Amino acid sequence: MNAVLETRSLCKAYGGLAVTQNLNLSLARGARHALIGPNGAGKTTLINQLTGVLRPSSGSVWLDGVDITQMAPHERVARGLSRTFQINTLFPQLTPLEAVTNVICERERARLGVLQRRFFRLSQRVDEIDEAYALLEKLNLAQDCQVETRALAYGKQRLLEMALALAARPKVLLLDEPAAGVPEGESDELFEVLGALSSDISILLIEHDMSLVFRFASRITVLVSGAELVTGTPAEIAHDPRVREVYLGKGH
Amino acid sequence: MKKLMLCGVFALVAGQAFAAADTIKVGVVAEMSGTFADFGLQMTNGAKAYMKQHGDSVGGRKIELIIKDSTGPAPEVARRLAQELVVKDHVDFLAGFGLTPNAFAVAPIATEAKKPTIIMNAATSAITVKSPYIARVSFTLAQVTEPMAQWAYKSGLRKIYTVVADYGPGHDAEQTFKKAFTRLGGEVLGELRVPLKNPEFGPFVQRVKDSKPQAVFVFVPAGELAVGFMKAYEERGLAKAGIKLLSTGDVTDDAVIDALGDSALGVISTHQYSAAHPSPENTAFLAAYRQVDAKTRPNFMAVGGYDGMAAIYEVVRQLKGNVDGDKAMQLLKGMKLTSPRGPIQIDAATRDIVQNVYVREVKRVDGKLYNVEFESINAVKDPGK
Amino acid sequence: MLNLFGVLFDGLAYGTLLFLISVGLSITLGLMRFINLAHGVFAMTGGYLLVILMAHAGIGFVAALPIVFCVTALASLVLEHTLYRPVYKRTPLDQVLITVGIVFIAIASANFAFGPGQQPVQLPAALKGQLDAFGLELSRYRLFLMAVGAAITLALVFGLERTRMGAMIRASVDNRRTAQSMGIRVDRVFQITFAIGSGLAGLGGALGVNVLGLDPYFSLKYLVYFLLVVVVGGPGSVIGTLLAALLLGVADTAGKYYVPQLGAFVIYAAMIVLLLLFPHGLLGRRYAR
Amino acid sequence: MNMMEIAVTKRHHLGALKARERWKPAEIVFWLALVAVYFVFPTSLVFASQILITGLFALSLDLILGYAGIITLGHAAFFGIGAYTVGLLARHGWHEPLSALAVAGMVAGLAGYLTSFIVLRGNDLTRLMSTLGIGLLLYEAANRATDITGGVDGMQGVEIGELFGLFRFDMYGKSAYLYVLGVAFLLSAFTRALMHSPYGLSMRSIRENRTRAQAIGIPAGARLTNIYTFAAVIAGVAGALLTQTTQFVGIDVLGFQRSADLLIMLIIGGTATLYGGFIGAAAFLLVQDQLSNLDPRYWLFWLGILLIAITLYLPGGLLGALGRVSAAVARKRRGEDA
Repeated sequence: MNAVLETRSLCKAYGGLAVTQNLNLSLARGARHALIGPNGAGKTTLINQLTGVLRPSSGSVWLDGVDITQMAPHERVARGLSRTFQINTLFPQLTPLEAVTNVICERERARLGVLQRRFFRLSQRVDEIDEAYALLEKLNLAQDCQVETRALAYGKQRLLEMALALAARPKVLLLDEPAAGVPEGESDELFEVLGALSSDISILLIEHDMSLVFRFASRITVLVSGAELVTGTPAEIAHDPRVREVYLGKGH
Repeated sequence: MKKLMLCGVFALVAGQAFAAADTIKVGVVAEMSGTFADFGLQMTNGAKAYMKQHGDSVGGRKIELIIKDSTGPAPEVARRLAQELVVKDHVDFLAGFGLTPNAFAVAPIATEAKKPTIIMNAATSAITVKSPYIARVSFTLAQVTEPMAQWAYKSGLRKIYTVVADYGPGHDAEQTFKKAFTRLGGEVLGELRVPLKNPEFGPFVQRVKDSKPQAVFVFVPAGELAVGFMKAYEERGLAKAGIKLLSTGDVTDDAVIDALGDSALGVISTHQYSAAHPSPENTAFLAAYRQVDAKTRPNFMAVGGYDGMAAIYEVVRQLKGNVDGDKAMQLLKGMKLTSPRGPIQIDAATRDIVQNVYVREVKRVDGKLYNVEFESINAVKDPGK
Repeated sequence: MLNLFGVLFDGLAYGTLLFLISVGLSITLGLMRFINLAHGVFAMTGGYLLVILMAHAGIGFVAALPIVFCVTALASLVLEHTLYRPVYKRTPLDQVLITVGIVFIAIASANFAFGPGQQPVQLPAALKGQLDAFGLELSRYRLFLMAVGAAITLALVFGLERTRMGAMIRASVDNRRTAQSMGIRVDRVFQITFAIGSGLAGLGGALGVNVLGLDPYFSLKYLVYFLLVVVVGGPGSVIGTLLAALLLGVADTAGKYYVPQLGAFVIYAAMIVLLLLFPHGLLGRRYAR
Repeated sequence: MNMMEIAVTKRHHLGALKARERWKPAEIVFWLALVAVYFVFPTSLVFASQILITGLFALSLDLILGYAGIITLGHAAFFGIGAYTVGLLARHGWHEPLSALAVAGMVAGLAGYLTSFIVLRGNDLTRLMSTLGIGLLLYEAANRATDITGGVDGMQGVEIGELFGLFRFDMYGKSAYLYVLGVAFLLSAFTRALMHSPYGLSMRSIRENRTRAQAIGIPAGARLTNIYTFAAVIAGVAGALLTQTTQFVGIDVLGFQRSADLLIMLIIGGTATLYGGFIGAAAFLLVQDQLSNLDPRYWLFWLGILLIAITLYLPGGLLGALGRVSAAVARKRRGEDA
């Protein structure tokens, strides 16, 4: 099973409250996997455990066959695990160009000598800046690349969230409700960007916008109060009675 | 901003040329603000009292005080102020220095600029060694501590506990007392060192009480710590338990004694000056001081300021107004003065003060508390050197 | 064995005093998230007010205390309205700067009005000396301190937990916007909280004159002790502040009695250890600034 | 867009980044003015050196407070360690100033590194108190070790040798001023380069949003320890400079008052501006000196009023206000051109 990202009997509990129950999630290479579930199903807590912000109570997280459970968040990013945030978590006074260049310089940290990293001017890192500009162009943020992030429109900030995650050249990309707060009409632009992502990036998408999920995902896992209800293709999930029950609330 | 400073400098330089001719300038570096603000206030009031009494000119030359605030124990500020007084204001004398670190920091300036520097309060023995241009008119801690040990032994006390503030001068007082007292055959039961920033004396005093000494010798700087200790002393009922309280004059200092209240009655202390000292010079000093500042009670620091000015006046008189560093020091060495505290002399060899040290007891004299002197040890040199 | 009780008693009494003075700061800092370094100024005002009332107006020590509380509380309202209100929403640094400015003005004014020296306070006979209780000599003044401390703690806890006003205070702190939307006049609530906190500081200052002494430099000199107790106890939690005050009071007193040569190390070391163990204070709420 | 246009637009954004890093005229004027002080105010060079030393010390606090967002009330600890290191070296025969300066910086840096683990825990308030606690403990230790440090009376017998064997630190402070100016310029330029490098950008991103900084791969904890250590080195050097130019070490180099004043100076100057420290220190010390000459006993009153006025009417400190003024002027000029 060439799962690029895998959890093995992952559990997380705050005292008596079990937020993640014995979860065995596995993300195949190049997958377009969606994770859906009602509010409070523990989706964001799961992402925080995958990215190392939260330590699980038990079980483990594997990336490319390496146990990263005890690893610090920045090391996981270096190994290719990147994420976006449900609520914009950006750098208000940095410009998009500075923010994305910052990610790329950090990624290339090993290649740069200490002097280059510490004392040479940022503007001398021409390759990193050009790569950043190219990425911003791809997400049509190029014309705003000099505007302070706090001055950007909400939609553009959502795109910048994506840009920051992509700039780390991830093997695995965790998208935490990318379409959150984006009005119906504008999510197409976002969908276009998602679609254009290269196939060697495996994506785990957490989303409520069912139209985006069913247009984008090739596999879907339904999470209910921290446990995996069912995993399958979009078609299987659409017709599965338990899913309808959970969502339409007739259930237990 | 820059232009303002520029014309300021030119005005200053021009002004100086004119004034240098007939005014003798005394640069006073003193703690006028901060925790030790009362040190500066007392010294400068004492100096002004002398000038009020003897006029502000001598030998045809007008005497001018330039007072600079060192803001507290801040050696680099004191050194900078002294440097500016010498280089910009062209003072003829430097004076003041309530705290030892400020005096140490200015010593190199005094030496390099050959400026006679009068120490009006700082009490660590080593100060006069730091520069041949320093003379002291106040006192040294060892000078007032040793007589206390001698008197204690003479009055039959054999077992004493010492409590001192935990800093340089405190350690000196502790060692001087212990050396003198044990040499005579007495025994020091224990030594306690109290932190300088110390709001709570209770436990220390309790520890002293529990070891039941005949008396406790205390040295803490004048002001808040003295008040704190006396309150704990009274609250823990050491007096009732028959434990006498001996101290240097700092604890029962004239400016603080009111704040101590009746708990200070009966405390025996040794110091060079008490406001109750019966001498015409003292009465005149107190009258002159009241004209300068009626609100505060003058203490030994004010007398330091007063005698400092007396020494300066004497030097200017003998040099007939043209003050030269080396000549001034020659005159200061061995100089004798009758001070409000009694006869004083500046030792020719060490340029430190030789004076009577009085043993006093706190009594109520027409409604106010005073340290009433009942014994005098004459012409005490600083044992610290 | 006897002096162990003695040390404990002294420690608790000293802790109570620290609590009285600091609890006001805990309220303003924790409940209103306002860094009020000028808290010591209210304590100092209380002290000087006591001196004036007793020396010039001839009012007794115990009678003067409630007056000190009310006058300081009212005075703090004036200050809150003029200088503090514009800075509530500003950065912590701006709050530090303006409150330090107030401290400097208070020091200079006290120095100008009362001179740099210590202020004498004559305790009434009933509170002087010691009381023999089951073989232990307990200082009357410290007993009085602990009684006042206990009374105020009860009043505060009861006030915050049980009364409507307390509920409004806690509500407007937890979520200012929701409280406002529920019709609570949050500004009015903060004003009253601030006044109570400052009044307590004034009372603490007055009670502290006999132990800590009083001079113009009081508010800066003891600023460290107020902050120490509040931060270790957890800002905003009355019980936390009391716990921290008593703990640090006993630690300081025991340190001075049993290992005097360590002197001031004990209280500072205890503080750092407690901060490491409880990064958000003993009972502090986990609000991240 | 054809190749040419892409090249042009791509270079445009590079130009904007470059513009940010170039030495602005105001910076050049600032350093030239400091050199001019040597000639224009020959009698106040000791005071000028002390302002520069305090400015350098404030720059080191700016690194921690302005760039890393850590509030500290115990920064004098490293200043004091630097001062005492040079003092102890001098007392034991090591008189050469430059090498002693380097040693002082390293010792202070080591102390910074060791205490950074304590300081980087908890929230702003606990950090404020733990730095304060460390400062007070050091002060108590220095007071206690009277035979080594000279305790409250200060360290005696501190003789500093000539700089490069030629220039003696005399009373007039001429060579001392140039020495301090040289060291201050070098360290400021060094810090300026640091802040305009990718490392500096990562520091700014940590301050702006630490969660996101970690989520894009920045080891925030290690980076904060790193900047805290570097700031301690600069503070140690500043302390060492004070000892060398005043040839004395008082215990107040470790005092709480010094840390508190420093925080006020930096706020007055404006944080995270590299020059806020120097401007704030100069303004504070000059005003304090003028006020205390006018009114030696109650100058604190006027200083208090000034602090309140600055908070209410000059948010962001002097440089903050200057920034707004120059922005307004630039907008007006651009308004006229359009």
